[in-house]
Amino acid sequence: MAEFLSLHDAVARYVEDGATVAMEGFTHLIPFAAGHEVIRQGKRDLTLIRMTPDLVYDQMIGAGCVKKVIFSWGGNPGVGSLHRLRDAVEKGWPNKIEILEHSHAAMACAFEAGAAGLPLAVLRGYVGSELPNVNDQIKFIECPFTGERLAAVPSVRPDVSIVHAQKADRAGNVLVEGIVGVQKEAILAARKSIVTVEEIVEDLTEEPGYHPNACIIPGWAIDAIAVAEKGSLPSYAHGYYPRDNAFYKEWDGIARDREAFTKWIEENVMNAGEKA
Amino acid sequence: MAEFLSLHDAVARYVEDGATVAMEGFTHLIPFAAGHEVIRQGKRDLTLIRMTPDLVYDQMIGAGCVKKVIFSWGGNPGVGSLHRLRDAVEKGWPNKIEILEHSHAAMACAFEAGAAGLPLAVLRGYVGSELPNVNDQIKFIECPFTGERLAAVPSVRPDVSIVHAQKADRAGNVLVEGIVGVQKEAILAARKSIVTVEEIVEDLTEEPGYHPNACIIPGWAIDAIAVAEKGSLPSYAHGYYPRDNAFYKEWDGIARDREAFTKWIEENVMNAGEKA
Amino acid sequence: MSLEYTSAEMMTVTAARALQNGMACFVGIGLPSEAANLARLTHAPQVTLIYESGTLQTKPDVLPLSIGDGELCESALTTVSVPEMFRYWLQGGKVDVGFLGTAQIDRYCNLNTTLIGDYQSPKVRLPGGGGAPEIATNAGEVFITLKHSPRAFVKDVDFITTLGFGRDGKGRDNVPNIGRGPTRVITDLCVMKPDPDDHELTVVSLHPGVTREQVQEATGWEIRFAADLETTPEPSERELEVLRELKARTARAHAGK
Amino acid sequence: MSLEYTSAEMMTVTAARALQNGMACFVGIGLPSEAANLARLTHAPQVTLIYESGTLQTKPDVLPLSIGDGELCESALTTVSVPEMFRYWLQGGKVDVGFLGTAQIDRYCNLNTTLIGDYQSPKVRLPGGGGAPEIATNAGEVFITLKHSPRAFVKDVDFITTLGFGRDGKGRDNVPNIGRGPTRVITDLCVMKPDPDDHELTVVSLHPGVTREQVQEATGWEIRFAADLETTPEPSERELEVLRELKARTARAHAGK
Repeated sequence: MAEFLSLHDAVARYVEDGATVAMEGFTHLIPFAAGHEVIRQGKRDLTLIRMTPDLVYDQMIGAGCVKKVIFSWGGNPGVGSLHRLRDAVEKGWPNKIEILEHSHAAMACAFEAGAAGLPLAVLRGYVGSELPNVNDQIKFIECPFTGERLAAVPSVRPDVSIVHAQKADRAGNVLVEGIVGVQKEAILAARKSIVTVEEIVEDLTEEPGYHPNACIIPGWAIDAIAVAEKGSLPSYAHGYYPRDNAFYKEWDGIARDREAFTKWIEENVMNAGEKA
Repeated sequence: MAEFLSLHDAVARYVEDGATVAMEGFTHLIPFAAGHEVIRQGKRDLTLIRMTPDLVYDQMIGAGCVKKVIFSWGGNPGVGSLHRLRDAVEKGWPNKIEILEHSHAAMACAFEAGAAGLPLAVLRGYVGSELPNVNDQIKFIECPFTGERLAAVPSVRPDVSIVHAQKADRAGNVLVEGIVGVQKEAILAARKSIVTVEEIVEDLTEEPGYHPNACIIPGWAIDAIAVAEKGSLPSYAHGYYPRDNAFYKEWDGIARDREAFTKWIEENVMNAGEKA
Repeated sequence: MSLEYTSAEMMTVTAARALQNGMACFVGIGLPSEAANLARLTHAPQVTLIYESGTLQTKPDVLPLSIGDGELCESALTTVSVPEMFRYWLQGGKVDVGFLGTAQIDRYCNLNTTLIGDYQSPKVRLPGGGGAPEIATNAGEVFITLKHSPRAFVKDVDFITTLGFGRDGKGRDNVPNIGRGPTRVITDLCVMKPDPDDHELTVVSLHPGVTREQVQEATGWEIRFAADLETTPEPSERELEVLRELKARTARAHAGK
Repeated sequence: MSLEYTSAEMMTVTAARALQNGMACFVGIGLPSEAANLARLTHAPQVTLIYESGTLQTKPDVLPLSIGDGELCESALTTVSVPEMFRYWLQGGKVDVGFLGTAQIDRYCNLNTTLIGDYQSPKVRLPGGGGAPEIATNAGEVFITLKHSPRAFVKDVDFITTLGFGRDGKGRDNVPNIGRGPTRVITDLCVMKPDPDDHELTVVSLHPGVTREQVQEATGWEIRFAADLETTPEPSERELEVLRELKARTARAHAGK
């Protein structure tokens, strides 16, 4: 049953050094506040899973929290490279990181399979791609009915998943809307889960715009809920605030330079503290 | 791209004798009007797929349209048996039918896999059940990552799927809401699809209560749309009319008796004609 | 303390009491649904009821006739697709207890809802598996409730639709990633539990006024009784009142139209 | 008829024209997205644009910077989860054409967005596969658009992230249930198509004013030209106007805040 905690306490309780962590949100609702809290608490040796590492993992990698990243598209969307990711992969700063890369389709299916409690996902994928040559977690199976060769990947089962959402209600039920990505799958696939939200309301089913088939994750499937207003900036929250596209462009300059990056983290993360 | 047809024309064009047909709707939105049209047009040798055959298949079986049923729960919900199904299976009236039975989980996964374009569904299913002894379409595979033994069933890929929904708009996009069952999967898994609807509106996205994540099936994924007001009675349409539970009870008496059944079909289907 | 109640009411109340507040329960239609909603309306207001139609955390005001009555969706927190229900919620391990009925049950708690007789030429064709085969293996544990009769309680079921503990009581041994299986069976006569060692059903509690002989007569094999056989507590006045109101509301609602 | 336009505009307009009205197009971010939206705003108002973020049938007023900008969801018919997008819509066979960009492409249309150099110690680490590997095999056909340069057009890609026709041009032979693969490549210099027999890229049309030599200089292998080499039609005034307005709106929107 979801417990209401401060972001500090939720991260302190559930994110352990060495853990496998999925912080999801496909462009939308990226849990930046939680990522910053992980950096502030100096977590180390994390294995991070995310389809698109985005700036949030670039920051965590640069801050030295990470030993491995599992991903399927590692760029700054529409801008260019993730310079901290590249610096770690190419030059080992601040530490060498391992990478394991998939395609989006495979990772989406792996999250789906994780939520479905399965050990593997099966897809018509990686046909002719050389990714299976560099990722030993991609195997092929034969369909027992048709003989077709299909790709198989292990399901994603993180120790802890963290997502950001629009609202929770007093009973701990969480609403996600707009681009829902793999947030629900990330929560359901994980052993422990933290949801940061823009706000707490009385009862989601009494909210204006409530829809019987809206993407609502019941409180009993979540471990901790923490309020983090504007918790996904510079990403965005549908219905709350837009994506800060200008910052995504600005990040390119900050992240290119180790010193500029370190200064930015110091000023905007370490000394900023938890707002909510 | 969805074409607007009369129910008569849609069934005449897309439901061929001998076809494999899925008419879905889990308790809710069962496409009775379409089933009656199939009976009126005297279709024969159909292989019918449905998780819960319900009254709609009981009627089609009794009317002699069917040679095989693939299902996972064949009762009159909350009432008892499907007497026409039983009479056909046990006594071959009006003709002997073959059955192939699954569990709900397996059929739901098989619809999902069909929508996903896969030849098989994999699930943690049928553990210790004797259903695999009587259904040669249930096989077991070994997970290449964990060695776990998992069930595999062929995906559902009907020649034609028929579902009932609340609304379509002028562009042929269809809204399903409430208990959504496997309707979307049935449509997407089929080679051809017919959707009957309560009403046509101008633009679904302009409707009151429109939600960005509502279950909307775009018009380009549908072949034919036909208006059939009250098209799911005695089942129901969330937001339009309730389930006629009294008729479900009444059906037990009608269907027990071949003559009473024949008379009912004559009066309520053959001589009733298409209303919409 | 001499309340009047029927054996059916005794069964429902006892079944309801098996559910604890806060549990997530995957509910079968019929007796399990009646018991689960009684639990929700009495001692377990925070019980989470899930029906295979996709309705999560539903709070129906009247009992549904079918597994997918509109009432279930209208009173649910949210309604998901049926594939999602079976994949994410059941197989995904989010269900504490599956609450099932059955047509036949045997001494190892195997359930038969497929047919009586032989598969190719059945004496009676039953509805089939529905959700039960995977509810019984993917839920954390399973409660079963049904009326006691020698037709229902047979030594060996004609067909194992749904695994209890298999033909030899060992059907769950060494199977990874499945639940504990049946932990209690509630009838109109008694409460039974599988023996912790060999998994054979054992009567642990007789309902008030019921004798061992009555249970034995209604059971198709030589039934075991626990050494510390108890008497099931009687229904309370409030439980009976809530149950009767629920059933009256339900009858009115379904007769309507 | 002597309109002023840049080679980038020529590329986008030509890429846009490849899309036919009524097609369902899975759109990559950047150049493909620009071309697909230009098509929608000009000759193909009924084109269905799908982005991997789950937005189905979207009609953005400004170009998204990312694949999941709010604009895409707000103007979509509906937005589904990312697993559903890849499973039901792409793998399920509902996409007529996948529209991709790339960092490297070779003579058999294989795409590399993974890295330059060796996998273990890359010279340049690129973003990776994203949606492309399965878009290229599960869409009915694939259009590719990118700027022409010898760095981009190499004889053999350093890494096949995404299948064109494989290292030998035969990578799709006898593979069941996949799409036709790349059918055209649109650059700022020309339009290329794979040879129907051996699948090697062949220039079928030069943009106005572009010479064979320019194309050859910008290509890292000896490029073939079709016998019936054509000249690509120029952009129309309306296409240029719509494109420029779209880009101006986009620049204003993204500079904001």
